[in-house]
Amino acid sequence: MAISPACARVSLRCLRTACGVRQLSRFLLSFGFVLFLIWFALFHVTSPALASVVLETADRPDDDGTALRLMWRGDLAEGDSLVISRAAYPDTAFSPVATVDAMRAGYTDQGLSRKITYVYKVEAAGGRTVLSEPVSPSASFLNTSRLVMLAILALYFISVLIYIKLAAGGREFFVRRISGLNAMEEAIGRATEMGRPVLYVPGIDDLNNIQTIASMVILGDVARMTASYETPIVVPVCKPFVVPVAEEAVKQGFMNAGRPELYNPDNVRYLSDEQFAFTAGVNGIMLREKTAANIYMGSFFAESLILAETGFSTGAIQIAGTANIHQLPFFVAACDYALIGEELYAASAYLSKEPKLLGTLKASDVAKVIIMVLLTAGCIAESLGLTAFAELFTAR
Amino acid sequence: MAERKTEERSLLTKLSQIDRRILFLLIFACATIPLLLGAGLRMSVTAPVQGLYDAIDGLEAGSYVWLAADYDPGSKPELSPMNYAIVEHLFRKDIKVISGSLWAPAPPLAQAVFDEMAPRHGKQYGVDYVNLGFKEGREAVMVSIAEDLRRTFPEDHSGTPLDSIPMLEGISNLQDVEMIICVSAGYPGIKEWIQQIATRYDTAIGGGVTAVSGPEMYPYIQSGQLVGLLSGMKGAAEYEQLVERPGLGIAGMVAQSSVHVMVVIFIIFANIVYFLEKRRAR
Amino acid sequence: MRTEIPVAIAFVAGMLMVVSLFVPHPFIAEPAAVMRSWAIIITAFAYVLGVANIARISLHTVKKRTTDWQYKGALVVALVAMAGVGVSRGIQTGGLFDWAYLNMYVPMQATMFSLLAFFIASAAYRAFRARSVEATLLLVVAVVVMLGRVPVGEKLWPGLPAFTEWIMEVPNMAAKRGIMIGAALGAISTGLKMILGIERSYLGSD
Amino acid sequence: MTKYILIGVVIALMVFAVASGRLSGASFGTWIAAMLTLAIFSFLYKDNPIYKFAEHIFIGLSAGYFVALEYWNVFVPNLWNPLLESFRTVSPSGLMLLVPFALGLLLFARFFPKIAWLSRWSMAAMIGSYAGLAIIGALQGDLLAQIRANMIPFLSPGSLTGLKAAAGGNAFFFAILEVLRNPLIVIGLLVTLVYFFFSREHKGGLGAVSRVGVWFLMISFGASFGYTVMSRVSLLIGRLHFLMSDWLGIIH
Repeated sequence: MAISPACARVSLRCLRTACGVRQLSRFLLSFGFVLFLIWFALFHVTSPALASVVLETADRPDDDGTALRLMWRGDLAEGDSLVISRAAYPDTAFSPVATVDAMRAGYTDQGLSRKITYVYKVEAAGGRTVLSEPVSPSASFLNTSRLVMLAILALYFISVLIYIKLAAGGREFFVRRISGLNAMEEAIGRATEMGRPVLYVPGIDDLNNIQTIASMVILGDVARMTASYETPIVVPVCKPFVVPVAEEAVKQGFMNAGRPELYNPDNVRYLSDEQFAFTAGVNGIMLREKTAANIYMGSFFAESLILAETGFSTGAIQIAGTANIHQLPFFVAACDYALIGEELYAASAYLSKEPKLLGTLKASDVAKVIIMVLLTAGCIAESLGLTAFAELFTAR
Repeated sequence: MAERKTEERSLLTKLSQIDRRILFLLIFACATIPLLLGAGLRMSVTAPVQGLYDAIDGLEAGSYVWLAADYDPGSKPELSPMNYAIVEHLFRKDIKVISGSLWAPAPPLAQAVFDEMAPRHGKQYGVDYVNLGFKEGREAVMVSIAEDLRRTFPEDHSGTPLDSIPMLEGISNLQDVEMIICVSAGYPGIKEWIQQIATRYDTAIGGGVTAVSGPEMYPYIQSGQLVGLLSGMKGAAEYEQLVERPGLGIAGMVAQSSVHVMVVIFIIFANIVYFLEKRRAR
Repeated sequence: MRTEIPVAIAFVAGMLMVVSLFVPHPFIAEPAAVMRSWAIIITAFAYVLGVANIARISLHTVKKRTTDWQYKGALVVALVAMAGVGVSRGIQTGGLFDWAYLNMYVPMQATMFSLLAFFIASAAYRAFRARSVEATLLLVVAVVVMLGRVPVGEKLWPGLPAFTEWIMEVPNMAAKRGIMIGAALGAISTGLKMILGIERSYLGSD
Repeated sequence: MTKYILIGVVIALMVFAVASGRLSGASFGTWIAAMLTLAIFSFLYKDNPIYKFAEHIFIGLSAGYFVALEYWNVFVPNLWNPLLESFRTVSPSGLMLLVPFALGLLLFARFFPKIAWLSRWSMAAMIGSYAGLAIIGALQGDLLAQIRANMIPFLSPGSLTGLKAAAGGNAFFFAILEVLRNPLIVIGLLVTLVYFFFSREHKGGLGAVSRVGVWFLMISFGASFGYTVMSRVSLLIGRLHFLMSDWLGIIH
């Protein structure tokens, strides 16, 4: 029986954790345990009948201390099966755990307790029986197989916080031109020429959806432009909680344009919080009031294509934006401009200049550059047959 | 000549502003008539569907799968046929099925599948399959049952304690099942199972989704995080063909084809009109 | 009290979830498991809160006799009846609750979503235009996929299903992966801001 | 004109239904289901009181359904039963459940403006947990795994030999597609990421690259478009199948 590697393993584990008083006591205990193992091995394990099969047990690494691994080798043939049973030491009442194919590399026994010491018995064909040394599972403080993941997460966390801090400290961050955003002024200008109102739909989700919040920021800017053009704006709302926020955004926009007197509380209208009832209501507004510019920004679902279709048939300029990717195809096909996915957040960061939004945008941009570099490096490495690089990023 | 031109133009305008209810009627007819005629079509099986079939086929008899029924009546015509076809395959392979739902409207739908399939295959509740019902809590439930099933699901759907269900004796958490098969209509669904469970607990995941979310799943197929995937009613029909159990999936394929052709005609025709009008305007 | 405690609670709860991925030891894993089982119960309460809110708003409309109050009245009656039957008589197969689910809930929800088939068709006719290179590309691919994913496409050209699958597996997959990576970065930073209390819009205004 | 066509179609359908002589076969429940189905379908003609009534009944029913399910599948097994059990056996660990119970009740403080702020504690516990879970989900499932999955050889080794072996026609076409697979996956992801990069103006070289990114996005949106059409049509087929088989019995 392979005693010495087991001893080495146990004492190594002790040395690794031997810091602090608790660890010291544990070390001493383990030392006693090693002595015990030697005694046990001498008197229990080395019986001649078992010599042909060697059984090793080990703690399953990186876990919560509920599993042990059993590995065996020796004089075993194809088709042999092994009966594994275990007992809680020093009790010798073995209860069966599993019957496995002897050709398997090993067996992991799960659902164990750290507070119990186990002994395993493995029976092979021909009455051969082998006992393991007593062993108990241990829990790890750090899952070492996830170190790369942890490092990536920590770096990203830190960069988000740093960039938010920088933005709050007044650092100017550049945000690229977003064509849908530029088109808004043009659309509002055309509505003004035609003497018709502008329609702004902030999606059908509540404030707990971050898209709705981004939409409120953009609404403020749209309201500012409509006020400076003296063009009426209509904002139908689907969720009651959004109403006060939308009112505030429009009012603020009018104030920023220097035209607070133009603000009409009737601009923001709560229609219904039922999806299709709301849609029918918005369609009614488009058809009755002949809105010339329709802007849809926020979280949209199946109503996206119904709204865009009606708007198309009334001949309005339509600009849409949503991070609900499944609705983007319909907006792209039926509207003049669309903000795609993250562009919605970028637009709100750009317009609000809020540090927490700008900082996040910047950090995510930096992360994207790093990811692009990694992807290129990974592709080159794989092309050259170096698989170790990509292996680093395997999530476990 | 000029007169004819204006006439043509007004015809074009008329065509492009046709009452939508006429379009509705066309679609209605396209869907109804093939259903009435009821002819089946053979189809080739796509790789993601074959992937799921092979993965289930490779499971040993007596192993366990977690069948996550995460859908509601709103997508029943797409997902119920999948649920039937998958359960057919599982029962035929003598695999034990534990079904649970993160969508409240799902348990009766999952139960209906078992009620129809179990007698046909001679399967018994509590021995060969079990329906644990609904649990609120989305991702929190996923991670919880990956570590401890009974803490989160103390009882099954009808209130029987898990400890008195014979087939669950050796099952303490999701790490004891061979595979998670999720029939998923959205959030929470197959994406979240992949995110929370696939890598963290090293469990194989496969399943079916509504066609709406099908295209978003392809990155997971390429990365190997999904062993296979059925998308929409077509995916269900392909699986029905593989297990040779024709159901609503195959029955619907002719109607599906004819409506698709109609929609394609709509798009092409309308765009031709659009270009003609644009050219005229110039 | 009004902001500090909630921010502290969110921090502890969120960090437990994150840290338990990296620290398997029970001194983190056990509290994390407890926190998850608590989250399950609180979420269930949150759902009941949502229902109570619907009932409250509807009753308010009925009381004030504003537009459509009759419908809101029907809503409340249906809500109370369904919840009452379900809670008092159980949800087992074959019961009254199950009957109402199968014969009322199922057909109505399924039909509501099936309406979209008609809307998509009319939008296809009346609004989806190849007005730019991008929109043209989108519509061409849409047409190919629509034909390639049904058996009739196979009759047109036997290679169509395989070609469609290639579109799904290559260009579609690459773009969806790009969106996914961007969304993942966004989800992580938003989650971080919530856990650290930088983002507190969920707390509402004071 | 349209109106008359529609009315004509409806009458024809009804006559057809009656004539098929199977109406008596459907159960009362199926009749209710069929009527509600038609009530919702009536929205296609226009928004009308019958649709509105059915819609509100549905919202009420679904809310009521959820309450009953939360009660029997969550409150009873996960809260009441363990709490009662721990009261009986006086086990302190079970009594810990009083904490989520209290936090759950605190949510209802929202209805009372003076103590509404108390509901934030429960919101924080919930939002914090799910934010944490979302972080690790996005990290291990999407970010890391997807980056890893895109680290592939620029040219898949088998594809070139496949091209040489291809006999022409369709086989040659698909062999070319196979050769293009890996390069397009690698490039497609990079250019899509460039499109979502906001810190530089997209002009010059970067502008060209980002434009290619838009093309990839448009192809993927086209695919989603086709799939969504498929989804919606399937739902319609499911409903029509119900009407014609369960209710009218004209197909099996």
